Amino acid sequence: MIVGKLKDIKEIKDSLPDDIDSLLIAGCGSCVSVSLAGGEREADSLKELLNLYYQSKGKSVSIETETIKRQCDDEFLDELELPVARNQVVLSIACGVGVQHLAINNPGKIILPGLDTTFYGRTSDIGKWEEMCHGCGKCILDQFAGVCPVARCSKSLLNGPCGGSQDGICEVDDSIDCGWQTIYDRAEELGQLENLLDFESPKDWSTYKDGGVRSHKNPEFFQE
Amino acid sequence: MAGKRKFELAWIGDKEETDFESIQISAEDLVACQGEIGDFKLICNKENQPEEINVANIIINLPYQEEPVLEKADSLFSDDYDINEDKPVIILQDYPELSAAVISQAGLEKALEIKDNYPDKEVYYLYQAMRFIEDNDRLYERARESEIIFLKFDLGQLKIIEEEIIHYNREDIDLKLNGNILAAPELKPAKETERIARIFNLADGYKEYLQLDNIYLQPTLSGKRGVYLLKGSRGPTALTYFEEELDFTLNEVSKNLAGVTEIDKYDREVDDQKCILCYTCYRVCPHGAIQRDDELNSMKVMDLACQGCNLCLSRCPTNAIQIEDDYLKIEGENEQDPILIICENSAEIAAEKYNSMVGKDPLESYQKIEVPCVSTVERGQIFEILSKYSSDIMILGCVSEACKHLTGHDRCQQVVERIKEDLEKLEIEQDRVHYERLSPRMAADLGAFLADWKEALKQ
Amino acid sequence: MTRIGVIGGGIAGSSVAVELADAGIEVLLFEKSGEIGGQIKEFGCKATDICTRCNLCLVDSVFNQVRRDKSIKTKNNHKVIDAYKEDGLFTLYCDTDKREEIYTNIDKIVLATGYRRWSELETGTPEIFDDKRIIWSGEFEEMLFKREDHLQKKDLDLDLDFEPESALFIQCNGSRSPQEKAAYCSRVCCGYNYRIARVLRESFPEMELGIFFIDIQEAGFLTDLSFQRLNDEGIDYYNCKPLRINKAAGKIEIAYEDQQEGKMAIAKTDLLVLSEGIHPGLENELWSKLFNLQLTDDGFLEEIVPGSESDVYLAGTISGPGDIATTISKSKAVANQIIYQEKEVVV
Amino acid sequence: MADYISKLQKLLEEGEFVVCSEMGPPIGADPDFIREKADFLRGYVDAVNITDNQTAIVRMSSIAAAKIAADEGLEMIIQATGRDRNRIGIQSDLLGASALGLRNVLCLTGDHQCFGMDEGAKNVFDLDSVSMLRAARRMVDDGVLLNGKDMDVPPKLFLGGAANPFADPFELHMMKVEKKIEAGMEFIQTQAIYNLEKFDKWMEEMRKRGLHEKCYIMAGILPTKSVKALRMMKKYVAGMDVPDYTIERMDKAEDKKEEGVQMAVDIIKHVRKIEGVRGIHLMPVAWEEITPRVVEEAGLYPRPEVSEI
Repeated sequence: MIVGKLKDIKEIKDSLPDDIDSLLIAGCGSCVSVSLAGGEREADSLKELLNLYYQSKGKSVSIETETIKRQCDDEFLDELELPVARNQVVLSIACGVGVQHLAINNPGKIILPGLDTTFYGRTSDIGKWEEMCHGCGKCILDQFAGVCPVARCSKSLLNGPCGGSQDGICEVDDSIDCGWQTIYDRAEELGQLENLLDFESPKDWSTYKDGGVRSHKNPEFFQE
Repeated sequence: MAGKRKFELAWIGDKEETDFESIQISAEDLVACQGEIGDFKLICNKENQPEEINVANIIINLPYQEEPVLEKADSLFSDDYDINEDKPVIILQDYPELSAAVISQAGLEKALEIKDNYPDKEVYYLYQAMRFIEDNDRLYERARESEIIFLKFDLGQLKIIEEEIIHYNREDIDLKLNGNILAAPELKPAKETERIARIFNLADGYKEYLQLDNIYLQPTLSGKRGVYLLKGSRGPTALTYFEEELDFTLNEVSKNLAGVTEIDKYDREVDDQKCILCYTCYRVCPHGAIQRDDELNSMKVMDLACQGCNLCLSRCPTNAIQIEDDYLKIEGENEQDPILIICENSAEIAAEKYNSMVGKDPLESYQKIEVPCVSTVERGQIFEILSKYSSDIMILGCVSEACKHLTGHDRCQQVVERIKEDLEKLEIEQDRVHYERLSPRMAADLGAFLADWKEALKQ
Repeated sequence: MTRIGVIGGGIAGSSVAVELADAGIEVLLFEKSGEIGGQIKEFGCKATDICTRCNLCLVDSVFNQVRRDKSIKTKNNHKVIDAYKEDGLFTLYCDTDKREEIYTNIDKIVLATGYRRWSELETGTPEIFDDKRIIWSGEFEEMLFKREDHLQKKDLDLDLDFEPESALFIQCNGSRSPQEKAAYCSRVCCGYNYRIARVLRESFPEMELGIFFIDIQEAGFLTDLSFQRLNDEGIDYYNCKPLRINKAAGKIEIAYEDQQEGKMAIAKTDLLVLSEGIHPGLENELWSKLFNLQLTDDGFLEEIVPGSESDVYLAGTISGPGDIATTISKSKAVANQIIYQEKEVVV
Repeated sequence: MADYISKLQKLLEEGEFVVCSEMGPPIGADPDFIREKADFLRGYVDAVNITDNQTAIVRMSSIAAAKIAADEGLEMIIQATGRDRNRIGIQSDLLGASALGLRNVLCLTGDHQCFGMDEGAKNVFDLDSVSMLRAARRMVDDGVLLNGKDMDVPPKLFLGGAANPFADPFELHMMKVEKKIEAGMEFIQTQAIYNLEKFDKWMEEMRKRGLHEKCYIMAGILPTKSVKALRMMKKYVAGMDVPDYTIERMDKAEDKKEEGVQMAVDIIKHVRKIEGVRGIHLMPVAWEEITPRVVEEAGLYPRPEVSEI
């Protein structure tokens, strides 16, 4: 899922226009709710905090919240139509996709981001998420015992670990597990260590962001 | 599923003799646990034969892993040990670290057994500290009378040479003992511990065991109603009072079988339209009271398992969990009074005690929010109070390891820290939010503290 | 309707009463003093910056519940002096302030009259307690109970009229000592004195602290009190029993055998804290006669026939030393036994 | 006369126990800085590595610095890492190096930028060390670029790589060495050695797999002059193994600098006896002036003359 992190409150406050009189905080009920950053609860807290802030500045700003199921699909946006219309500024706490989709559907409206979209990850513990995938456009998990060297090695090395990994920990930070140690452990368990001797050619990154802005179609559904 | 069976009690791991209709399930076979006290569903997979077993109570009774401390020595627990005619017998405990109390018992019994069978044999007993449980006192006296040689050693006074020779060295005594060593093994948690913790949704316990370091979970409670921990699943000292703990546990089981009632009177409903199955409630619930409702495709709060802390509803990202009780209501007559958010398991009890001692309610002339657990304090709630009221807020939580809902104090502290951080970033006065921890015993403290605080606020 | 008579309003009796009342059983709780709470009433919380698991947190909610619960009839100032059983029902005679009172139709009896603190005993050397530098750990408990500085993060206000720079604890007073007729281990002293030492360590980082043990014991639930741990926390330990206490003019001197060096040594301290052992209660003999119970060599009580047959149950330290948590859990177990039987009868 | 690519290769093939050293280029554009360093190394070593923005700190480019030193008469080994350049940049640089007469290249993955002062830099890691070696091998042997395009004049390069005998898991790192050799690595310069037992074990495994015959192994030697440096390396340098007894030895010594020299000499004497070790690689960090002394004390001076190839 897409993992997000609420922006620093100072950053949010600074991004809001000085002459603001009404604000809609738009939450998103999918990925970023699961990553506890952009759901109804966070929208409400943010509202209370900004209320407190404007009150302390002696300003009168009306703030309302509305959380919809998904901000990245047209059909759900209907519920936001009126709230968006009656507020001067919209602060979306969806992922970057949601914020832009909302903007596409609301030309002429200031749509601001309230959270930082961090990565595609999994919940590894209560309130903790780990990056698992870069969305490179060409999955190679089959060759690496199901562990992605692109996302889980800090250097995205394809041919084995660098010399800096020690005790299974990455040289970049103690809190990062060495992706290659993980690959090795799983490969050993699966009896696939041999595979790791295969030479990996430099990866074709054209399916990644390096190939330009990406889109794809499913011909079963999409008609030109 | 191959079949369904129903039992009063399930033993995960070892089984003890009881009058209950019980079933023993090996930890390896267990795959999942659903349901709640009185009606657990254990999904087992024995030799690829899936089976659902219904049980009312569960005792997790994993054996310890015994790790020998010396390669060549026999275990103190073993009945199969060498007696060499020429050599003395050496009983060794507390090496390299202090052994559990139960080891003293095993050691003394073994020493006496050898002395009874071989009266002329020299028996040495090396130890750092004799531990007393059951009738160890008597055994120890008897052992002294039967001329077993007790040698107490301190850190660093003992060296093991060549696995069979022990060098006991004090300033006044220098002994090299060559004999058959019976050594106390080190006790470690069972291998399956981690998997079992996941299956029962139990948090990481003390020293990799399952038992959490929390006084409310004594002696064998797991935090989840109807699930009990014994021996190697519980902790390093679990053998000390094993009989008593077993007794306690079986009596709990009896009581449960006689009828289980809800601990908390309120129902918590999950709105299946709002629930996104993010499992946050499941993960935060300290009592394993949340499960997935497959029919509704949403989470649900199990009423018998729930212990009423409200952590689930305070952490739900979509506000999908609702309770009929307005548990965040502010009670008080004067809107100018400072606001207390008080934990009903610490400050409130202390206040009641203070009242019974001094005859004065230390909480009067405050506005109060009584909470089952301060972990339910939310950022939004505090910001709202700060903007609606002009008075200060004091949150009174419990002390570490003495939280009835296991981690409330830490969670609350984190929330308060984040609140202060946010306020600081927005240059809003942060001194209006206070957080203190106290135990229900600190009645005198609470009275004095609140009086001082009020004085300070006036100024 | 079943009536259970619980004798003793300390933590054991109160725990039993609360459990029974929760299950809808009527309880008569006889307390000989004017107030429930027993000896535990004025023990103090020993949390430092963290909880040291003294277990006192568990106690007050029980007493509060006894005060609140309508199905527990608390009889303060009721000293039970006689009892008999007829047609399966007990009758109790109580001595109250004013007169003798009689309670009849009691189905079962739970005895929970606890223990006696050794400090209350006559000792061979009473003069040492005239010295203000020597105190019982029970006095320390009271100091902790009364403290008003904890929440304000101030140093512990020791209720002494001098400021000690060092403190020594001596374990196994009145336990494991044939002279005091207590050959057994009281099992709680290692734990509470270690906790008190930690409180002192936190409040007075510079204070010299030491503990004399004969044998260090487990300090209760999950905690593993060990020499290593004492070392780490800067608490000296002496793995031996002191031989002599000498009240010198400046510091108190304690002679002991230094095992490491194999010779006599002297430890000096400003404050000496003596542990209090758990001794059998004075009423035990009476109970053994009235209810046909076994008096052990040490003076504690044991059942001769199980409670389910005799209708007499034992809860708490009446049957031997135990810490707070053990006392509560054992008392709950006793209550549960009764509850289960009651429900079975109904079924 | 055999056709040799570089003087280093010739020495190794002739069975000489070679001595390499390392030089960090300046943070600045001063060519004399390099010339001065070249001066005191001349005659004491057979070849000198020029690091490529080591520990992700910006310095003069490895190829440019190497060219300056080569003009002073030194045999140079350029280093190329995959951190800062993609496949296009690296191949282009290798062609340039060869054209400038710089014929030895050490192919490395490169330190992560978090170790330097440009943590916010975008890293590349398009080619890792293995794929860089493979690409270079094909350029040299087949005259073909990665994209399959033929070259009129292919580069001439003697290809090396690094290995860390102390990294774990042992087997996985051994597999990687094997992969590098397979990809085209001809010589190895190892991570600095302090733990001789582990190095012996690694060499034993190399011999068991016959890898010592497939490439020249140069043992990494890092002379130090303080306990602090040893402790720092133990604690902070990823992949370093400094045993406690080494630190203890330095700690006890009165003259730390002298002890540092002696420790290096002892390690050199030890590795020289190991079958399959074909030379040493000296990397005295911030103590480059000690190189001549260590070489002398280890009995490796004078160095053999190499005729033009």
